[in-house]
Amino acid sequence: MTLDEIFGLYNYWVVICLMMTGFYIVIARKNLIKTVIGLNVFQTSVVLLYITMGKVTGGTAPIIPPEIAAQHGEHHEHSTAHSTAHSTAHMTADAPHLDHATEHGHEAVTPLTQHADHVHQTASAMADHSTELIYSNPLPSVLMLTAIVVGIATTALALALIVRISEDYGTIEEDEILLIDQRDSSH
Amino acid sequence: MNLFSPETIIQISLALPALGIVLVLLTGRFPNLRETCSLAVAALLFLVNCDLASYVFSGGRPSWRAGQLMPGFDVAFTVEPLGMLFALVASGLWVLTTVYAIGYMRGHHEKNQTRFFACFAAAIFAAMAAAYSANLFTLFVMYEIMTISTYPLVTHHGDQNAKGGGRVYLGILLSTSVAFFMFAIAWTWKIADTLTFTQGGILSKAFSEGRVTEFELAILLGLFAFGIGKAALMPFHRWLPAAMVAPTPVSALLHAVAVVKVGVFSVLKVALYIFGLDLIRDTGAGEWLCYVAAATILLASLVAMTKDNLKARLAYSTVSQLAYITLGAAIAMPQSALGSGMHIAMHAVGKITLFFCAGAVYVGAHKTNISQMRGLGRAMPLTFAAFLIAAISIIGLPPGGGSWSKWLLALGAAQSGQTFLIATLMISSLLNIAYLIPIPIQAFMVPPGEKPMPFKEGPMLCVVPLCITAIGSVALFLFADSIYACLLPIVQ
Amino acid sequence: MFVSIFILTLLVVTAITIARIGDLWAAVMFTGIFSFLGACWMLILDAPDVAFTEAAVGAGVSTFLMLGTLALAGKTEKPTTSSSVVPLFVVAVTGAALIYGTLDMPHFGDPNSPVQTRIEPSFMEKSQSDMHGLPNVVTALLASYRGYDTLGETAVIFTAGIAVILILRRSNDGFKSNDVFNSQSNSRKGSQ
Amino acid sequence: MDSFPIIRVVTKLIIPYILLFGFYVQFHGDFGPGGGFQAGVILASALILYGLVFGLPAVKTVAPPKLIEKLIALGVLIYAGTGVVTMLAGKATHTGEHELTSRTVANFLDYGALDHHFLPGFLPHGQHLGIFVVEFGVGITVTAVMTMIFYCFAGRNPHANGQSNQQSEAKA
Amino acid sequence: MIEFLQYHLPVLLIAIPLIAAPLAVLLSNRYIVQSLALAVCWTTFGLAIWMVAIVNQSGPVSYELGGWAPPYGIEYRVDQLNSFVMMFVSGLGAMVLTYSPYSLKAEIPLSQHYLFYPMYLLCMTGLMGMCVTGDLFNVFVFLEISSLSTYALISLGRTRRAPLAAFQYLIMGTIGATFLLIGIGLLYQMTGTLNMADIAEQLEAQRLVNDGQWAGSRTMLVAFAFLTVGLCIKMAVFPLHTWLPNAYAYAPSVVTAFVAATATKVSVYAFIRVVFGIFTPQFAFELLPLDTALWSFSLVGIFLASIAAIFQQDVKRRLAYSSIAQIGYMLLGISMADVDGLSAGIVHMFNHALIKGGLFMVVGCFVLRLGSVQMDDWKGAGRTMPWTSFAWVLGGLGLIGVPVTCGFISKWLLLTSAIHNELYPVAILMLISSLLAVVYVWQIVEVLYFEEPSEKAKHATEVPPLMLLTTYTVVGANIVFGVWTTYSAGLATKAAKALLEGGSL
Repeated sequence: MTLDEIFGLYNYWVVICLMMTGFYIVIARKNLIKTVIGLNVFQTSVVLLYITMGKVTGGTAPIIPPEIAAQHGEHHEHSTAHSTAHSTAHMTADAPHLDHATEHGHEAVTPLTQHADHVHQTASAMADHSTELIYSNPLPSVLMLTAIVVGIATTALALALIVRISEDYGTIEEDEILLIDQRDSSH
Repeated sequence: MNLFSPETIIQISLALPALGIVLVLLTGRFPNLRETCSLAVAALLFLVNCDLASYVFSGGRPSWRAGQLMPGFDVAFTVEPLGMLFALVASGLWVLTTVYAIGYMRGHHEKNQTRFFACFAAAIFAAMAAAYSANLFTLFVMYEIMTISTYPLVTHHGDQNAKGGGRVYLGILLSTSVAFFMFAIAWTWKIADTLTFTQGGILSKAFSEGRVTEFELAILLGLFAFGIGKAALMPFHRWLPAAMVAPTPVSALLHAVAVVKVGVFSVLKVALYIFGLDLIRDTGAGEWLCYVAAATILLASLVAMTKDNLKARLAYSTVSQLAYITLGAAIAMPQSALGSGMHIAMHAVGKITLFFCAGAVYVGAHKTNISQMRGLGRAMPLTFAAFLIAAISIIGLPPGGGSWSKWLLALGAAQSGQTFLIATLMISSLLNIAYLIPIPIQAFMVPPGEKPMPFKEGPMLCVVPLCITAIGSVALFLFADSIYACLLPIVQ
Repeated sequence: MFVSIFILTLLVVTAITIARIGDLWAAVMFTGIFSFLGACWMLILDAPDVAFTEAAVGAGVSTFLMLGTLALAGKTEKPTTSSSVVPLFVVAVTGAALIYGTLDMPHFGDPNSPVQTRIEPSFMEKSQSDMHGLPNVVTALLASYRGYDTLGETAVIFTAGIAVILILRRSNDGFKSNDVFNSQSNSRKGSQ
Repeated sequence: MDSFPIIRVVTKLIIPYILLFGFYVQFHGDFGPGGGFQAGVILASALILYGLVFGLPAVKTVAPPKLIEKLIALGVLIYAGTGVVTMLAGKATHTGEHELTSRTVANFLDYGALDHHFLPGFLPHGQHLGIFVVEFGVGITVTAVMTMIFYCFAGRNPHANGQSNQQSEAKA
Repeated sequence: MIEFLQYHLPVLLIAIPLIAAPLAVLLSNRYIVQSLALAVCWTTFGLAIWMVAIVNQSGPVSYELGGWAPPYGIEYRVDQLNSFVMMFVSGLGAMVLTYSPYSLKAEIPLSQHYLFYPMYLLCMTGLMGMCVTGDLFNVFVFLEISSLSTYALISLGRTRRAPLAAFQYLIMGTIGATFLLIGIGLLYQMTGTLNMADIAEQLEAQRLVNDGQWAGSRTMLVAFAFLTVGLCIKMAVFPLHTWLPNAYAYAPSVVTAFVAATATKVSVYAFIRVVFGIFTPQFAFELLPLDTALWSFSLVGIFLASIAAIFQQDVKRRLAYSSIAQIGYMLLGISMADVDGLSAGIVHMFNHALIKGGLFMVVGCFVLRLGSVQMDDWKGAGRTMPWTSFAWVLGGLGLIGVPVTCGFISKWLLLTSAIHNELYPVAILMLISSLLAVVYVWQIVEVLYFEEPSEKAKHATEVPPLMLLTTYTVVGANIVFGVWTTYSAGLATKAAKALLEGGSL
């Protein structure tokens, strides 16, 4: 194991430690709320794992600086035709996208040809511009947004169940609940 | 009568019992109508089978492929002489059993008669389908259907006794069939790539190609012999006596018509058409089976002697007689195999008579134990006369049909050169005499100091069938030659 | 680098504290802190959207919910009596497996890892033309490219909402008493 | 909390800003961090704060549970409905062609089908409009669910333990 | 119109119940919601059958959600296998829902009914969504939809143990889902994509580049292990089954019938997809001894769970343990990794769904009239409830695997596959274990027919015709698909062939 590896992977290892701490709380603790807390820690750590994957050294957040975005955004406001053409075009996934959109612009509405070309040019200009910036991968973020929401939904449900259990049994310690159940069934 | 092609007749004779189930269930509220339907279907089935028999015994091999249960596993039927004989016996005796059952059930005011007759028809359906089956897979399916459809019959009384008997019945039959029989079939399929019954066997080719060793063959035969629990080879015979909790017509069905006969029939089929007699003989795979069968014959006879309950004694007698048939398959000489085939018919007719008699005594005089039947012969002369004739047939003395089949078995044993088997057959015949003959003899002899009982036979519907079957076993003695001729193709 | 090591250390310390502490109030609070630290680290890792959400949810909503539950169900944890050898073993095995798994992974921040290079052109470039210049690519991905996942996510939230109603709202027709919506149940009773 | 006037006043002052921030996050999600989910949480927190300070009945008059329950469903319907609309719209714009291929129909949630000719420059187009609408749906659902969860938890009486114990034992 | 529907069919299967759920909450009238749910379920079933027909005629169908092609967007990919699974999931969903009204009235407060139906629909949506999707992360999302709704449904049981059972399931289920998420993450890390077919391609491409060696095998091994463990928890494979008995036992009867019939099967489907669709059998069975592990765990599970079932007095628990055992048979089939074995596994998913669905429906009938699931209270019910009792017998025969029931078909396929692979001990143990089913089924039969009626059974009457009709439809399907296997074993074999031949890309 080289130093390089350690430096390249220590992030993951810390995250794994966090995950395992959460996992340990879930399986070792008998208090129901503590279990849920453990679950929370576990899930949060998994979120960290994903986010770690998306990071690029020297990258920035996947939000395109407003000036570039605005530059592009201006164009579509003029060209509804472009948009329609585009909407049909983007379904052909294989062809390079921009070219395709432009072609459609040509075929569909001749007067707009110039405009479509213009779009093409600005788009490539923008592409040049954007190479100066390195963005971290947005996909893990998106996945984790979903995962966080799923997590809070689960937590809410679990806590609701705990409230019911605590009302019905008068305790939230799993051992005691099981004892009560045993006593019930032996009656 | 050439209204239908033989293929159609196969369909008809499978459809008839199925129709019987439906009719019985539909007419359940009207006992007379219900039993008329039951009888009519049984009679029709017998007639149809007679028609088919004339075709099959003259060399025809009609077949019908009903469909595919799974890719590669057909449900198909082909009628060959052995199956035809079994089907004839089963359908013929179904008519008589139905008549008898009507008398018995009414005489006894049994409950749930509709369920009884429906399950009865279902069992016959399974017997027919098993008799005609063209491959081992179909045979197995029908074998299992029969187990399930006879369970309600065995537990007909629905009390704790019935529950216990039913447990043993279902437990042994299902576990042997699933653990051994099914495994053996799948294994055979792997070795031979087919399960179709073929003259001369399907495994001989695989053996000659080296796909299976002698040792494996012996194990396979064992899996079949024990897996077919209905053949009641010891130590898997316990279900038969346990099933005696059932009403007597059911016992008749179990011991003569359907269940045990499907068992030994399957053993014979496997020996003839899966292994092939030559293969069993040449590889010595059947040798150990001979010993087991011989042991079963003797032990069961000995146990039978200790039983005072008539039905229990008959049950052990059946265990012993079934082992004869298995023995014939294990010896694997043409003569012995023919003897086994004939014994299916001979024993069926003889044993059903004995059970009919037992039932008639129970209905007429409410006696179940042999010790109570002393002197009963005066009161029920027809019944006990029939008993005597049937007993003679079972023992294998002329003029009972059983003499021929036992003669052929002994011939086969002699050909194979295994003298101890001949000895076994002789000793067992003596034992048969010892446990069967005293019953009618004692019944006719009134001990001194007792008044002869008044003449009181069982119900008409019980006595007539048993007389017919008793005559039948004599008739089989007279016409054994033609049966022999009919069966001959199976070993050629 | 140092900031991230600092935060990571804090995260580990917090996690262990949560595992060891017996007072549930404190544990809940530490969970909030844990989420918050996590959010900070996410910010460093260029995921502001996730950081924002984690802060709002982990440090906000779930802490609040847990406190609410504690108010209803009791605050202290009974010390665990059963042996923790089996859980520790399970956790150790799982953790070891994971660490073993990381050995072949692309290193942290590697621009040539499959995650960064597989999709070409990347979402950043593609979304520009597809979305007519929507600046926040995460939103574009969330709502359009993977909009279906988000529909699923909304359905999950919906499910949780309905589930909580089903579990906690007391019904008013004889099965269980104590209706939560007192005013409502009164008016219903009135109308009946 | 009747005895803490400062809290009451401060709360009343703060809540509008929380709401404002919530709406900002909701509608600005396309441009910076944020979106329907975060906005929903923030909006709900305003309601929850109101409920904590002024009591459950007060907040229930502002946002009746029945309404909240409907809103939970409404948000999902808006989202899924957008998907259905895109499907139908995709078909409508291409009725001229008989052969259905992936080129002439818009799939579920394909916001490209939402391109329109009304008020260009004011209403956003296609993808942008779609994202806007579904984020709105998410926002509604999340706000409503969070509020509902608060209602349900707050509606449980912490002192009812003994009582419900007895009930359940009686049931058993 | 037809073309439009046909084109959008994959998404309609999910979208219709998904939209119906919030709509039901909006409508909130019990009767309207009930009819809506029924209509939706049957429509979905109809569409699912249509889907099966289309797939079998013209091969797999792909649908790009949002119009974004795979590496960017989410793809729905319907092939023989998942269309088949969706068909029986929606079919049983519709059947159980039709069966439900009386049982629900007896077990769930009326005021909650309008929320019960959306939950039920969501559960179905989640399960169907897991099947139809070609995107790994989407599997996780829909897994959570189905799980969360299942937890809620289970907690509706009448005893106070129901919320506890739901909670225990929630914890186990969430651990499983999180493991799944970790596995997905690691796979994503190694391939940079979430589309299953794409991942498979990437893995294969990486393997080819590295001269047939699995690239980054350590990470992939761990990813595979996590996916497997996560799914095994959801499947309730033997040592990870602890959540299942309580969950099945304390849930309302209708919920148990639906969940038992479908939920674990869908997880098995997902597992098959992971093993054969993403990783290749070569990877799973050569690099890892997964087959040996699977069949040893399955066999141990089958024996222990079956024996545990024998000792349960509570009929629902008894069937629950039997479910754990039956999952073992499915895994046994999968571990054979040949066409016979895999189709045995697949067809057993279907058959067992029918059998268990039917049996739990019978239990629901008894609960309605006897108010109990204890065997003592069922004594002698065969006399007062003959039809219901006979349905138990029929279903039980299917569970045992008697010929002409569908249970036999799966058992036979499994057996021939085991023999074919020369796994003789496995075959023998499997057969012996199947005899344990005889014991735990027949004990109930004996209780029903051979005991003096209990107090409760004496006064019981037969259940309403609607319940009988639906119960008999499902139980009867056991027999129908035991005789006529073109659309069960036939489709399963096709699916298995497609997986084995097309899965390794």
